[in-house]
Amino acid sequence: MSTLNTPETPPAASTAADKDSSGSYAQKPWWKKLPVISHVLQSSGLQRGMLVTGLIICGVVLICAVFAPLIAPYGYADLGDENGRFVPQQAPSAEHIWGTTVTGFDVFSRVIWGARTAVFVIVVAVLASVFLGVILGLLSGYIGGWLDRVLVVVADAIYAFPSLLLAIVMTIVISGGQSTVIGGVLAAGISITVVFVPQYFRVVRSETVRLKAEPFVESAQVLGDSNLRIIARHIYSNATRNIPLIFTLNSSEAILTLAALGFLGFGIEPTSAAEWGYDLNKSLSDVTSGIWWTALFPGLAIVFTVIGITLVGESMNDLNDPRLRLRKKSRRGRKSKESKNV
Amino acid sequence: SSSTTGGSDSGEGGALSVGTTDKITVLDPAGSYDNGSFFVMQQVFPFLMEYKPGTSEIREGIAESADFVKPGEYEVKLKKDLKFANGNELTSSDVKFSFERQTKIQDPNGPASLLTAIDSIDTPDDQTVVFKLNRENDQTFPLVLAGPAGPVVDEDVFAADAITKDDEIVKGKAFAGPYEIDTYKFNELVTYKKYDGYSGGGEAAKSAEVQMKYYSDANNMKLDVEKGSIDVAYRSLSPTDIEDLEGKDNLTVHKGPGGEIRYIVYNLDTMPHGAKSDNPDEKKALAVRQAMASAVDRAAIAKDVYKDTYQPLYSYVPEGMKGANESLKGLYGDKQGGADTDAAKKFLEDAGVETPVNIKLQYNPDHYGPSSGDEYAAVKKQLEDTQLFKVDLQSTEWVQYAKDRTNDVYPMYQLGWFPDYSDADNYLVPFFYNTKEEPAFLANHFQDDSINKKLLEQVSQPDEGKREKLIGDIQDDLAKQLPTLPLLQGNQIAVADKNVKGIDETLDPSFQFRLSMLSK
Amino acid sequence: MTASVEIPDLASGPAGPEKKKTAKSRGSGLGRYLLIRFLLIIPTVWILTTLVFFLMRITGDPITASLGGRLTKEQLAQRVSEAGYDRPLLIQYFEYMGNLLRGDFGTTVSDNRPVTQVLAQYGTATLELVLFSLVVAFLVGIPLGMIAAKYRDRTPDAVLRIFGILAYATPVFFIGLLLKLVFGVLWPVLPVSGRASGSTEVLLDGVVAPTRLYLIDALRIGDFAAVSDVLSHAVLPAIALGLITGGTFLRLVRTNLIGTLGAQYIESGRSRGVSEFRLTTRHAFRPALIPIITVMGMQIALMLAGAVLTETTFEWKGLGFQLFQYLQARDFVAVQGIVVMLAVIVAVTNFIVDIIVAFIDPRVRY
Amino acid sequence: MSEHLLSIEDLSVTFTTDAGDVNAVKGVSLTVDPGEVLAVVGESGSGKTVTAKTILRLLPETAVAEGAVVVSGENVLTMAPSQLTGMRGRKAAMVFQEPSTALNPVFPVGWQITEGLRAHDPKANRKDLRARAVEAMEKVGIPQAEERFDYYPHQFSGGQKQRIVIAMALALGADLVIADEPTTALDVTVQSEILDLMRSLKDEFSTGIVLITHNMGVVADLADRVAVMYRGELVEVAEVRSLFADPQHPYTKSLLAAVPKIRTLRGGPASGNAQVQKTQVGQAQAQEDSEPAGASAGENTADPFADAETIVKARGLEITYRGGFGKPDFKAITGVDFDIREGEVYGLVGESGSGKTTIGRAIAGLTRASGGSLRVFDQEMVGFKEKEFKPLRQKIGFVFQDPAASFNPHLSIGDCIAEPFRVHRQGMSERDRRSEVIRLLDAVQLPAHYADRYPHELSGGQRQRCSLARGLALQPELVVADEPTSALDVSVQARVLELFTQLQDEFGFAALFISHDLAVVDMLSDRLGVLFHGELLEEGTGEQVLGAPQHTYTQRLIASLPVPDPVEQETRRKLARSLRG
Ligand SMILES: Nc1ncnc2c1ncn2[C@@H]1O[C@H](COP(=O)(O)OP(=O)(O)OP(=O)(O)O)[C@@H](O)[C@H]1O
Ligand SMILES: Nc1ncnc2c1ncn2[C@@H]1O[C@H](COP(=O)(O)OP(=O)(O)OP(=O)(O)O)[C@@H](O)[C@H]1O
Ligand SMILES: [Mg+2]
Ligand SMILES: [Mg+2]
Repeated sequence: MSTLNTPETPPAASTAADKDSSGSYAQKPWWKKLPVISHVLQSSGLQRGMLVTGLIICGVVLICAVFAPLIAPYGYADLGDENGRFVPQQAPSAEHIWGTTVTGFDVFSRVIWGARTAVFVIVVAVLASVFLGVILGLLSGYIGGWLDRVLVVVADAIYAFPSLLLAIVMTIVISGGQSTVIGGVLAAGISITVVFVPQYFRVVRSETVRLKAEPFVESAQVLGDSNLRIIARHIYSNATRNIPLIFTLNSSEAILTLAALGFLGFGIEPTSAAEWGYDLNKSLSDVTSGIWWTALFPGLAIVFTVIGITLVGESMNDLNDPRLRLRKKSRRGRKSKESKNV
Repeated sequence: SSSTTGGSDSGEGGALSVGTTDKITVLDPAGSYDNGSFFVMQQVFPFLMEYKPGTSEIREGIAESADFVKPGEYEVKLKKDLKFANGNELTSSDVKFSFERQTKIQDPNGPASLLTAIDSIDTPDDQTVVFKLNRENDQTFPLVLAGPAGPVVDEDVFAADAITKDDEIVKGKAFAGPYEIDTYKFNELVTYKKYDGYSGGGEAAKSAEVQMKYYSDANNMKLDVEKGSIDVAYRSLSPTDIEDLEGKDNLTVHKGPGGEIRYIVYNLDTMPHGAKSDNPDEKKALAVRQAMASAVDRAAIAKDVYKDTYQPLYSYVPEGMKGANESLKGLYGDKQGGADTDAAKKFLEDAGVETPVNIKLQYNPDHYGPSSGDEYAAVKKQLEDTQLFKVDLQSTEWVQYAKDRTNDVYPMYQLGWFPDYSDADNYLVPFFYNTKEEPAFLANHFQDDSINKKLLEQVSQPDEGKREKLIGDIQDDLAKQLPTLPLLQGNQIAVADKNVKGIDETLDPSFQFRLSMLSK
Repeated sequence: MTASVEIPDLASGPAGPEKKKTAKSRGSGLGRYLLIRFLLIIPTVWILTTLVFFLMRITGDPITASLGGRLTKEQLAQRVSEAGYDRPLLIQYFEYMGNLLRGDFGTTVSDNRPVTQVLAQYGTATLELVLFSLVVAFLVGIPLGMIAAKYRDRTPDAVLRIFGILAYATPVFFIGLLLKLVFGVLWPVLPVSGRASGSTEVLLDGVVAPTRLYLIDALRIGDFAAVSDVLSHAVLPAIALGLITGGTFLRLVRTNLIGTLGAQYIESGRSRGVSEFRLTTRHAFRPALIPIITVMGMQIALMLAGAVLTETTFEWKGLGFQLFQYLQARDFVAVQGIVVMLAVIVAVTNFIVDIIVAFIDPRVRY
Repeated sequence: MSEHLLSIEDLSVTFTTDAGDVNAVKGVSLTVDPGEVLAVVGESGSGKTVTAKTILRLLPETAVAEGAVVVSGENVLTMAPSQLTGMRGRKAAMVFQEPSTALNPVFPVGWQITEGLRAHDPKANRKDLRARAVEAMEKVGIPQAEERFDYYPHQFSGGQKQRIVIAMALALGADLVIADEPTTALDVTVQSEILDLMRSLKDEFSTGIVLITHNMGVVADLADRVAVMYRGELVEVAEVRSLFADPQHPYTKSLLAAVPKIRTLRGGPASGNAQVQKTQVGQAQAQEDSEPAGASAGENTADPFADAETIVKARGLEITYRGGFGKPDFKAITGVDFDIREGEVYGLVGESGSGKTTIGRAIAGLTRASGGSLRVFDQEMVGFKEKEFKPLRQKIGFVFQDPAASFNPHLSIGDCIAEPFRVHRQGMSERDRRSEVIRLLDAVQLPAHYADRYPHELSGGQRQRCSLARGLALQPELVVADEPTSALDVSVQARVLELFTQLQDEFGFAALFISHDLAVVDMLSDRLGVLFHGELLEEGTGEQVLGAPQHTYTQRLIASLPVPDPVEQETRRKLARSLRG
């Protein structure tokens, strides 16, 4: 009887299974549990630096995208203002702080507007591929059998195909028509989607296969839950925990693919939207003729954005992986350790 | 070249090296119909007729004489003792073989369509070829013989009913032009060496060896010519590159007239107020065209976008062709070739067209060079600056574009043209000769019987003076109706090391870049 | 992209739970495993070929692509029909697949060359580029990744990680542009285009029984001017493509090495006094290599895509570059042929990776 | 101080974590002498491993250690790194818990042994090193050591791997060996061999051993002295016999009380915590209980379930796992016969991989039986259709081994427990469901507000209670419990088992109780079966099987099980040795 009465509060930290990140979630307001916020709160030192830098960069890009009309002095397709046509290939000046292009576009304005296109494409591409990839992955992983085998082989085949080339072919197929903004962005977005779906598919599927054997899913099976319900209620939320991470990784991939498409001439036309890769392509001959500003800024914009997203993704990756996560050192600890190592 | 020169390319006295961004499709004349391939053919194959350097006139090549012996019979007599580089004799049977195989093969990429004038070919003897034509005194026929369908090939090397592979041609040394191909690396590097047995119309090659380097990126070619890794850069440096290279001391930028033109096609059915539009009115539609013709500033585009690598085009036949005039100049804009908003406004007001006119303009970003986007951005700006137009500018990828344009999808759209042979005829007939049996390739629903008639007439007009007059009339008629809007004419541009000679001589209205005339 | 895949892979790394295997199933197991992996190449290639076949047909035909601006609608239609492109797609598909099975890749439409010849000529160029880049990537990625893992979260690690991210974030064509600007314009010491200068190309093309790998051919004829010419041409493209891959390798090596450095067998080694250096370079590195190599295999597919951009930027006339040209010309025969080739390369690479993994990982081998 | 092999003085270790500092070890002082085995016991997380790692200064960077750890006269905590590598392995060596993770999977074991040697003797040549490694392997009883030098870890069995890990420590001739749960991952039969090996180490080489374990049987078997840790503190150190005979600290007392013990070979009554004694349902059971438990196997006592209906009936049951691509099929169960009758607890024991779980899963319809016959509630499970079986599912409850894994981390406990109602009582209102959940929580003695907690917010024992609650939600007639307590600490295990017994008492369900722990099965079940390599070797009541095992395997199994009593264990050890031959 005595043992029953001993309170069952776990000791300082209970079993190993309790210890991992989830343990610290208890009693926190809900918003602190959101993916990115919880990561920031967990992080420390270099990792926090990386994460925060990344978030700031992403924020800047987002602000540029949303407020492009306010930030950019001119439209993305403006060749002049009330004072007449811009002089093409003008070096940076007060009027055009980053100069003008061969066509006579204002480089600064186009770089700012380019953020909008980039964000737009990321949203389209990543959302579409998350949606498709998750559904297919769940079904394939859970149902298994020939459906699974076929989907896996197809996904692997697509995955094995150099993604850029697939994106090119898809762009041609999709944008066969006209070059409106929506058309152009959708074409780029969808073609990137096709490339990404296999990735989400793979991750979600393998998670699903793993989860399918987890006791909590089996316990639902033992109860006689319908398959749909098991997928929706038990597997879905658990299988998608890696998604934010892949999301960031794919976002940077999406930007690079979009830029590469633009660079190869399959992008969006300048009068429809501003796109960094396209601008870079157009400025190829400028660079070797001493006109550095037309290439440098769009190029840096790509690098800047990708770095931002990658920093967020990388640090989230580290934070998700207990082996890679850094812990804050206690003041006390650091001091006493130093003294000991003398 | 010996192995020790591995590192550097253009040591003094070494091979002349020329770069280009053109591409070869196939060497076999029956299988290609493009500039890049024809460029090689010009250097290595014999032609019955050739262009006289400096002009767009032709003279005999390996032919001793050539003329209409009857209205429907064109007789060519070959020079004696012609030989291919492989030692095979070049006789009338080779000539007959060369033309007949093209018609027989009918390669979808080939120029067989240029030879539709030929009914049959006779070879009464080894030296004589008689072409029986289905049109009397066809003045363009001799030009065809000098063009992409004209190379004479060795019947022992080429197959009669199939495209012969490049390697077989090179190995078989089936050459009899000023040069023969020494080594051939498809679209990467072609080296030519002088063919001593050349007996065409021109002089023997001035350089013993020429190295032709194929670039995919004009920018790389620019860097190479700047560094001196190549001696000549021919086609197609970007305007920015050319402008930059103009400032370099060791280089000269050579310009010559070009045969390439750029224009806007109006679909007379679907353009604003066109025959099948919501509000059809022929007069108003014409007024829109006239207003546009008055509003565009060609010189500004040529200067701003193309840095004068293109020049304004004021007619349907470009400068340099016999019979070319500037028929649009006096009619539109400020009548000096410049734009004039008031003139444009007047056209519209007179016809009672409501302004601003909403127009949908299509261009293609990938077929006519990388500057098309800039060009049309400028056109849009010019039109809109008049307050008379609202331009919805769109672009479509080439393959789709090529399909759509003939299916009435685009009310107005960009197009370009590079001639099959250097003659005014080639800028008029394919565009404007439009009958049920022989539709024009523009498919813009322009059909004018009097123009059709004049076009037929000029082809068979042996008198040069009369023919030029006819051609001038046709241009004037067209300028009034404006079925298309001529915009620009390309210049031929080559950038070369200061001490390369002969470039200006070959940059002529024949649009043929003859390597044999270059030396350093 | 692969970074996303490496995450789940980590979990099942060498430290993962071990499955019991009976001694008997081991020997034949590997053979069967590899055989099945090998056989899987077939559906992969087939799916890709089919995919590309139909996609390419949607995009248009080569005849319109080349002559759409010169001919009338009727003339075009006639030529298309003469070429047989207006027949039912399925018939064309079965015909193509039939030919493929017989090893007949067809002849390109736009320039009338046997696809096999195209593959042989440009494939080797791309192979050479990829090999050069891999050298750069390995030289950059592996030692730096080891250093970063060793000095984890200290200054060298921070610097290297930022370098890695930068290398990944900079598109090939932008690096290419900057390299060209620096080494081609500002300080013109290196050639910025081509695989070799004209005379060297002529020389190397004259080699009997060429491997078409310029460096090897040049070495074989013992012409050192040519060797240095070839090498100098390779420097910039190899750096541009290699850096990006190297950045990925760096991150990959770092993450996995940190993972294995935390494994109990490392602690076990440490508890017996094995030095830290040896623990990093021997004990931890080899197990870390298994996921690394798997991902590296997938990188090959990416490198081929990167090769399109690198080849275009540096005028390296290879398969990627050529594929791009044929795509624009809508030369579907050529595109399909090249895609089959790429698919086979990727599949075979992954197969080879499996073999290498089997070689490194005794659990697979026995 | 200097005569001790190891002396730890006032050691405290603090970790920095996300949740703040964790003071894992608080002021621990210990000594070990040559030839002495010091056992460190205590519940999970009490700081045993941390203390052990501190001896070799193997703590991660986030840890800070204060105090002194003196090994052969030198303080490890203040050593220079170069000294440290010299000390590690030579003076003190460590044997890790999981042999499979302590060996590098991609290097041959021999090489791994030589790595330690090379580190301390850089000039030694390869041949020499090899010879020494082979010698060490031979010492720990690896047959054909010379040949197996080049084998990889996965080519050894679990027990052999543990031997090799010990050989690594041995090869260096360390005076002090720290063994952190060296046998936890192993089957009892293998465990007893390893314990013998360690004993010979101590006897032959006078090695000092720090043995960390929470298995009191192991302690009784091997230790000379015992240190008991509780929440980072050392609460008691005593000679092994006196500790078992007369525990001082309350924690030690409760720990010893919680340890389940089986009926001994001598036929004594099943012992253990009095509360956990098997209680029976109905008069028949009570009658049985009152009978002397030591009745011999031959004497057939009246079977209390003779009239009960048979719920599960297996005849010639075969279960085959399909081998995927390129792998042969695997027969996990070959021809097993058994019955489970209404209200009866059927225990299933056997070593790892013998097929216990497989049988349990087949009954619940999770794995398909492939041959013979398996009837569950008169439904044939060989080739069953999900549709036919679904209505029967509510009659079956399932309790999983690992309580942490059997709850969806994204659902609250209440939702998890309510899940069965959602599926099988679809008409039920949200409110009724809630009250049902509270009733169930009450049944497993948890307060109602726990319904709103998430699984990770409960302790392991609490989770397992919830798991029981869920399994019982629909008042099943049959419960399959697959090692429901093996993930728990002994003391927690004792409480959960007790609860299980109570509930079974109350609801009267039949149960298949799976465990590898003979003592646990013996304590709970009415009848038990011994499974070996997919075959049922023998079955019967606890007394029959454990009291007079017929099969040599069963005999060995029982003999290998160390009992938590040093005196008794000594005699049993001799017996076990004789059995092994
Ligand atoms: N690296 C670490 N970081 C933070 N806390 C740790 C770390 N290692 C151990 N701890 C904490 O130190 C305490 C003691 O852990 P330790 O591993 O010594 O327990 P143990 O007695 O060995 O338990 P078990 O029987 O489960 O192995 C625990 O509360 C644990 O959570
Ligand atoms: N899904 C599976 N596929 C193939 N073989 C399996 C599968 N699950 C179990 N096995 C094999 O079947 C045999 C019996 O496994 P089972 O899980 O029933 O053992 P167990 O007695 O429960 O062991 P433990 O005590 O380790 O839980 C083992 O050899 C195991 O490797
Ligand atoms: Mg422990
Ligand atoms: Mg089990």
